Amino acid sequence: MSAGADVLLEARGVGRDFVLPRQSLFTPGVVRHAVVDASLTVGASESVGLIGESGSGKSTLVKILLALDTATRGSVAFDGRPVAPGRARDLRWLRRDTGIVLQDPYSSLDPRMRVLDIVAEPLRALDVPGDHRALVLAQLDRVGLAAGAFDSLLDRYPHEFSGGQRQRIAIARALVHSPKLLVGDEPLSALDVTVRAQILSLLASLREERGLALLIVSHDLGLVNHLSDRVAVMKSGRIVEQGPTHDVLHAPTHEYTRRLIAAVPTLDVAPPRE
Amino acid sequence: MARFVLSRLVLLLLGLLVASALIFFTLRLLSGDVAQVIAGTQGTPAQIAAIRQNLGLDRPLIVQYGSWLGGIAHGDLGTSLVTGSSVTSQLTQKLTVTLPLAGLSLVIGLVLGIPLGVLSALKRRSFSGTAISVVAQAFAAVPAVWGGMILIAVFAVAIRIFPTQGYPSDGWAEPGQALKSLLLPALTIGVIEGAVILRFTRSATLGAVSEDYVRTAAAKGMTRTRAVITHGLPNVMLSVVSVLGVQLAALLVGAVLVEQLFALPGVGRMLVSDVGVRDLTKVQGELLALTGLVLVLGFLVDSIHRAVDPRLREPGE
Amino acid sequence: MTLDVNGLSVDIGGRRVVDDLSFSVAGGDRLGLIGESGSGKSLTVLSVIGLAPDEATVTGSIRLDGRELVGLSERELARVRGSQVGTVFQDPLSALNPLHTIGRQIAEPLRLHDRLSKREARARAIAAAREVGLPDPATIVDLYPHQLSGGQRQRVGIAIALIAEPALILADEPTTALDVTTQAEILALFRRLVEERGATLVFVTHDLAVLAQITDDVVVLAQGRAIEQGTVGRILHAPEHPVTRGLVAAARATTWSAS
Amino acid sequence: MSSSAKAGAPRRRTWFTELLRRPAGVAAACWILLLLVSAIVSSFWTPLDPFDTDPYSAWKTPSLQHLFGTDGIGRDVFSYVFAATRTTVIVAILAGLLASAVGIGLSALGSLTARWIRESTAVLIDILIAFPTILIAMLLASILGGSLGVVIAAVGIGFGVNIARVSRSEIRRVSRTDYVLAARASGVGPGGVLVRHLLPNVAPTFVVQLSLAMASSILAEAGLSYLGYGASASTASWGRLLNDLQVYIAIHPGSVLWPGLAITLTVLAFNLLGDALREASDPRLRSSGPSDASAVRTSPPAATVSGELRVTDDVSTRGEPS
Amino acid sequence: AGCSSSGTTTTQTGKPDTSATVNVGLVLEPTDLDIRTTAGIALDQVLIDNVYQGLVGRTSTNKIVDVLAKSHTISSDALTYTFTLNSGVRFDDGAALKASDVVWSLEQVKKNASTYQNAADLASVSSITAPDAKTITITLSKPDSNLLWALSGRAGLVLEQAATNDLKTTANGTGPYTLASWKQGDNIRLSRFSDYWGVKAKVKGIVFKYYTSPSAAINAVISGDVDVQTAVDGTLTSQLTGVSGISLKSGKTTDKYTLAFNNAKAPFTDIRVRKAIREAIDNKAIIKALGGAGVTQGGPIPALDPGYRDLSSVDSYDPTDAKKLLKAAGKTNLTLHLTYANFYPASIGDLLTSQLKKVGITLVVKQTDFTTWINNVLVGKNYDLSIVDHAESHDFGNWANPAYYFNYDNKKVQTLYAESLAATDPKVVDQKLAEAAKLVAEDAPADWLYTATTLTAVHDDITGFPTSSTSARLDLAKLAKS
Ligand SMILES: Nc1ncnc2c1ncn2[C@@H]1O[C@H](COP(=O)(O)OP(=O)(O)OP(=O)(O)O)[C@@H](O)[C@H]1O
Ligand SMILES: Nc1ncnc2c1ncn2[C@@H]1O[C@H](COP(=O)(O)OP(=O)(O)OP(=O)(O)O)[C@@H](O)[C@H]1O
Ligand SMILES: [Mg+2]
Ligand SMILES: [Mg+2]
Repeated sequence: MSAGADVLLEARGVGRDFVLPRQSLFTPGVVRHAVVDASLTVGASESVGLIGESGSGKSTLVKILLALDTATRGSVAFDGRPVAPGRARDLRWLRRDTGIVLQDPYSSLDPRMRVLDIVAEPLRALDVPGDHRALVLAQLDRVGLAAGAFDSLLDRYPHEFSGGQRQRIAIARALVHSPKLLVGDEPLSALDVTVRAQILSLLASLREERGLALLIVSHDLGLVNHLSDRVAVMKSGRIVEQGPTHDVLHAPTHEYTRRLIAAVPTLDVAPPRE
Repeated sequence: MARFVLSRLVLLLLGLLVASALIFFTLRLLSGDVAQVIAGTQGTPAQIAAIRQNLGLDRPLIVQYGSWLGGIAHGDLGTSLVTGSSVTSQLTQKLTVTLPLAGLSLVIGLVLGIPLGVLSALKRRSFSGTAISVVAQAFAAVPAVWGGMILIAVFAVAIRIFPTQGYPSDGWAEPGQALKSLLLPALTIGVIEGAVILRFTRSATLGAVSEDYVRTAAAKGMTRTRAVITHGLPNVMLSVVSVLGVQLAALLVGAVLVEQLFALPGVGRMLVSDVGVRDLTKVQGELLALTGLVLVLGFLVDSIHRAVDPRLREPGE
Repeated sequence: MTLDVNGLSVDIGGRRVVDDLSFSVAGGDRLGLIGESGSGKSLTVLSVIGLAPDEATVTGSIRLDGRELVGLSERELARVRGSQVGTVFQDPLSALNPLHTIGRQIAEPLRLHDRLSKREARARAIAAAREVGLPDPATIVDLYPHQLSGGQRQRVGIAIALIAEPALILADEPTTALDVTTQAEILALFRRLVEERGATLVFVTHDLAVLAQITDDVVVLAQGRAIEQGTVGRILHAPEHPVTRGLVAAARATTWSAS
Repeated sequence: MSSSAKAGAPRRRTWFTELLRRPAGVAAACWILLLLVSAIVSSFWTPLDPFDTDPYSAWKTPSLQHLFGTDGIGRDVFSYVFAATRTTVIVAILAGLLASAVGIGLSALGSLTARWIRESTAVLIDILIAFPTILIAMLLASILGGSLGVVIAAVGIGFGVNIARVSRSEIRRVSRTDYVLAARASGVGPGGVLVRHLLPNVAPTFVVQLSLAMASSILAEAGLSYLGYGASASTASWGRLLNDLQVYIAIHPGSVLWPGLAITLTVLAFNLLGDALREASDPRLRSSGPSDASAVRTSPPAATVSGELRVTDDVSTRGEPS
Repeated sequence: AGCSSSGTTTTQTGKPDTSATVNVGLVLEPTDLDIRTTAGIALDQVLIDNVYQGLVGRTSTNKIVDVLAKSHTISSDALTYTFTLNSGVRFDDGAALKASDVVWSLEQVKKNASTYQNAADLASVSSITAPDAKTITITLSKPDSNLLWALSGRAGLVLEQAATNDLKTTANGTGPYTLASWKQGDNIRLSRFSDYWGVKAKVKGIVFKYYTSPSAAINAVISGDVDVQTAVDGTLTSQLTGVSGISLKSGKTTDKYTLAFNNAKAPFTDIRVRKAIREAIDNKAIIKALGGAGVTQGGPIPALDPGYRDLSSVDSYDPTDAKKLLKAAGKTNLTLHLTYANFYPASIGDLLTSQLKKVGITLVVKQTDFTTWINNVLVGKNYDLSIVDHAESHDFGNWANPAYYFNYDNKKVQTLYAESLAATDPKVVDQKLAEAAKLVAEDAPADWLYTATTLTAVHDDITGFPTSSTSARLDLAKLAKS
């Protein structure tokens, strides 16, 4: 990605330390470097995949990118404007153009809110004009939650849904206000393959229609391969490798990436037992 | 932790300073004059002026406040305008009644409220669960004074196993007697406290029942009830602890009616009667001491929360 | 340990979300449960251990080594859970108690069934944490759930399910939050448990590649019904039901391999 | 799914219909409704003049003429109790509203603002907790003169502070959840987070405290009015009647019982209603009932499972061959 | 329980137990013990007669008797009072009473007129001397028929000149009891003064317990927590029916429950309105409502005081006439505010409201705390109507004091009262006061709702407990328990 007018999101040297509480008065608190010197860019209507070891700092980085967590070091810019946690009013411009799917679908849904209110939340908060109910219904439909299939879908509460359904509610929420950038923290992990295919095609069409940019954290290399123009690989808080998807997946330079790719299970190696 | 304690200590002192000003100046808004009360219905204006001067009430407010603060810095809450006795000693004397009363009531409340609260939440779908909650609350809905009078009528007048009212003049020098005098009033308050605690426990337990981690706990090999109790309850207790803090504070100052009914020489009654005669030096001393107690109580509550809930120990909290 | 599910139905609010489901897994066998999202997999798993939500009505028969579980009292069910049946839940964050340390939660099934000293329990927890590939286990057991990453929490869940060495393991999408290397380790762990200890495994997943790696037999669910059953090889290579065919086709389309 | 099926499907239960399914809640709601009606009716009609005294017919036992008997100065207890519902209703509701407002306001200050404001609010709350309600009432009465308003203000402030104190830690807990994070990511501001996420999720504690406040306000009104900080003695109130009569409980139970009973039932009603609301407003505690089942039975067979993947968990697709 | 109305309890049922302690239930606790400067009869009740004494004292029916004085004489011009002291009198600290103590005590009162209670009572005294160790001479500047009465009260108490004790918390007097302890908010204990100069007390000690709640008080006496309970609530006496071993005695008081009008304020400047209100009030009904514990009086002077006549026929209950009067005054639609302290029964306000309503007056009742009442009514004189229990005896002077909160200014009354003070013959005093009282009653500056009778519940083993004026003075020198 060459720097220029079409850089949407840019992180420079981002770091995040967690100070673990002291075990006793006399031992110093242990510092965890969850993210170390991470630099990443996402161009306009570009799709970037973020893969890496579990616990390598992907979720932490993603939150920092959208001003949901404070970086210990480094800076983030969106559309050229600096991004840092602050007052909600000062961040509206960022919220308008971004949507995020958090890693844990269930806990990211307010147990006391109905699906309608959950998905309509960005519309309401950002004063998006239009018939919110209709927008929500349409969006739910596009993620495969057809209103007709549920009795009063919109009035249901999160706990009444299965894991995959919850995840789709979260996706619908992230997309309902037509952001420029969708950040997904393993947004498809709980979906079965067919629904996943549906969402993938939805994302593809959104990219085509509106130039939606994507930053997707995933463990599914197939998905990353399918979806991303570029891939970044994280390990132990660092981005160890970054490049066009095809290059990284087919000619990994970093040792970890190589290991990762080697470990991908395939359908074809399924040992049919007699 | 050390930082937490230190910062809270600073806050506590600051809080007391603010409280002292708040208490001092708002109390001055009260109409009525202690000098007038001392002089009585036959007092002449000259008498009243002389009393005011004697008591130093003719000085500017800010000077009076300053000298009060000066006293506090030396651990002296001042002297009563009416009796001239030390506020500190009066207060400690009353606290020997009020603290045990509050403590005893709270224990009764806890013993009744927590198990019944958990039970009524767990059995909320069955008749017994509803019954527990309704009956307990019906008990608590009976006005305290009535409850107290019934207890007196039964236990003190009819069967005479408790004194009707009053408190042994030697206080805790006769522990048996003292305890006996406190039991009926503590029961009166305790039942009400119990119902309050029951409601919060029930509410919090209901919240815990539907938590996924309670399900996980059950999957580890316990009954759901036990899972709710061992895993849900600590969470439950957190909100109950907050309530207890508030209730205890309320008990320290608010048990006036019951103290009155049982003629107990407690803080609540003293406070009300002191306000009644506008013994402001005493009132402000008592209020400040109570505020201190409540602030410490608040600190304890927050510490318990911190100790139990790791998320509150994160930096930035 | 043999698990026999016969005519299992789950109704919630008048809707039948699991419908007349029957399958059976023998000791040392690995059964895969697949199906589209919302087809009733999780509810089936929960029903087996008697932890379906309060509002659900479970009917039918679930037998563990011949012993009927449906209708068993809570107390008796509790004895089965944890020690005989280990369960990995789908949602890794909310399934962990926010107030307890990781170590305490991992060791709890042990402490419930045997008397263990604190120190022993901690040692066992560290060992279990190491087994599921958690980094720096000695530190991590003293942390709290909110301090872990998604994948780490998920492995804690697995450690909890496995620590008491249950004869039946119910795993509800246990590797969704794991990178493929870690996933491979976990799958190897499951395989080992089945092969070495003769444990029975019921594995819910939507990742057909994982399915191919870990299970022998597969039940395909759609709208609460078992629409197809068979060996992995058969299901993946010659799916019969249109839903299964759709699933396999979609999987083939997206599953990536370096080759 | 056809539109006719959609039209035929009943609306999902709201917290209100949910409430109606709880017998204790229904009974409580009925009682409070009855009070509201009495409050209105008694404003222009009571069976007898509630203030008319006649010491020569004191302590009459209940009869047709005096349903609840008469008190020590010969007033008709029924008329008085009836007339006094208005005071009770006004005090309980307004004090409750004020307590909520104060509680929410302080909670907001204590959770959404800069750290130093949060901490100061916390201390302020603790300071105010040490101020007994009666003192607040006295101060207000000194400035404004005693009135029902003073009672309402004193109880409202006193309990509002308690509500804020109890909600504080809950709010802090909820504000760290993922769904609040998600809301922030959706552009929801602090006010929105408070109203849409924090408050509903601390509602259980809140509702319980609130009903407690409303219940206590009834008794507090009596105490404060008696001390001279509340309503004029010419305003009928249960608390005042209870205060006047309570000492005769052993001698004239027939007449004395009523104000106490009215208070007890009302306090109980507020508390039970609070509990029922708490349960009804928690979607995770709702039990399922037959209303949904019938809805399902009437829905026609529709959606098919095909290559075009559409998630439908309608039972009516059970006919699918397997 | 029986009911009698003798002066003191006398039924003797056994030998007195000299080691007994008697628990006495009272209502109002003093705020502190300073008999010199602290107002309130709660202090008189406990300390005067029992701990502190004066040259003269009074019986429970308000007769003057010699106490520290063995005898006294009054000169024929009524300007010189000569007292001969008893011998052997000792203070609690062991010091013997000297004539100089008496002189000093009285002079202190005169000197500290601005802080000492009842100091004004000695206004007519010009000098106090002790011509010898046993004699005290008091010289007046003008005759004062009230002087002996004044000396029997606070103003005449004799304290020790050399004592240095803190008067607020301790006491050092010459009476039959010494103050043993005071636990504020709970009780006051007296114990027998073994060096008492007169007949020693028959009980070892007395514990005064305070019960503000009337039902608490009655429960205490039933359960035996107290041996005697004073000021039993008349409406609760039926609770004592059937309880054996307790008798209920009724006694007279000077507790005049007065409905004061603000005479300087319209509409009370119109005598027709004042009279109409008096006629609208059914005093008998009020007494009935209070359990019968009261008598109608109709005028300012109670039966125990000089100048008493039954004036209850003046402006007696007549609502029809009241309406007429109001109509004549053009006040047919009157709204009046009644303010009174919250320790008086609420029912009085309710009764008045309903009685006045019948003649077309709307009464708005407001009870306040005592301090507020003092502030607004007594000092501020900002009121329409107020209820006060004027409990003091010999307080007719209030009606002759135009500055008092009644705002009642009648020159004729003032002259008559001055004449009564100046009179030397008790008969003349009585005559003058009666005349003045009648004038006041007819002027209707207030309605004397009723004068309380006091009820005392006494366990049968107690003797020597006074039954009249118990809330003002409680001389327990003869108290015994068997
Ligand atoms: N508490 C509940 N109340 C009402 N409906 C529920 C409840 N729990 C689950 N359901 C419904 O039951 C069906 C089956 O849910 P289940 O969680 O078993 O699906 P699943 O197969 O595990 O799906 P996923 O792969 O998405 O996790 C879903 O349609 C869901 O909406
Ligand atoms: N609040 C916290 N306190 C301490 N450590 C934390 C905290 N949050 C995260 N960490 C640590 O930071 C590291 C990175 O976590 P993060 O959630 O970003 O990982 P991840 O890459 O998203 O992993 P996964 O794929 O498993 O979700 C982990 O080692 C985790 O334990
Ligand atoms: Mg993550
Ligand atoms: Mg599931």
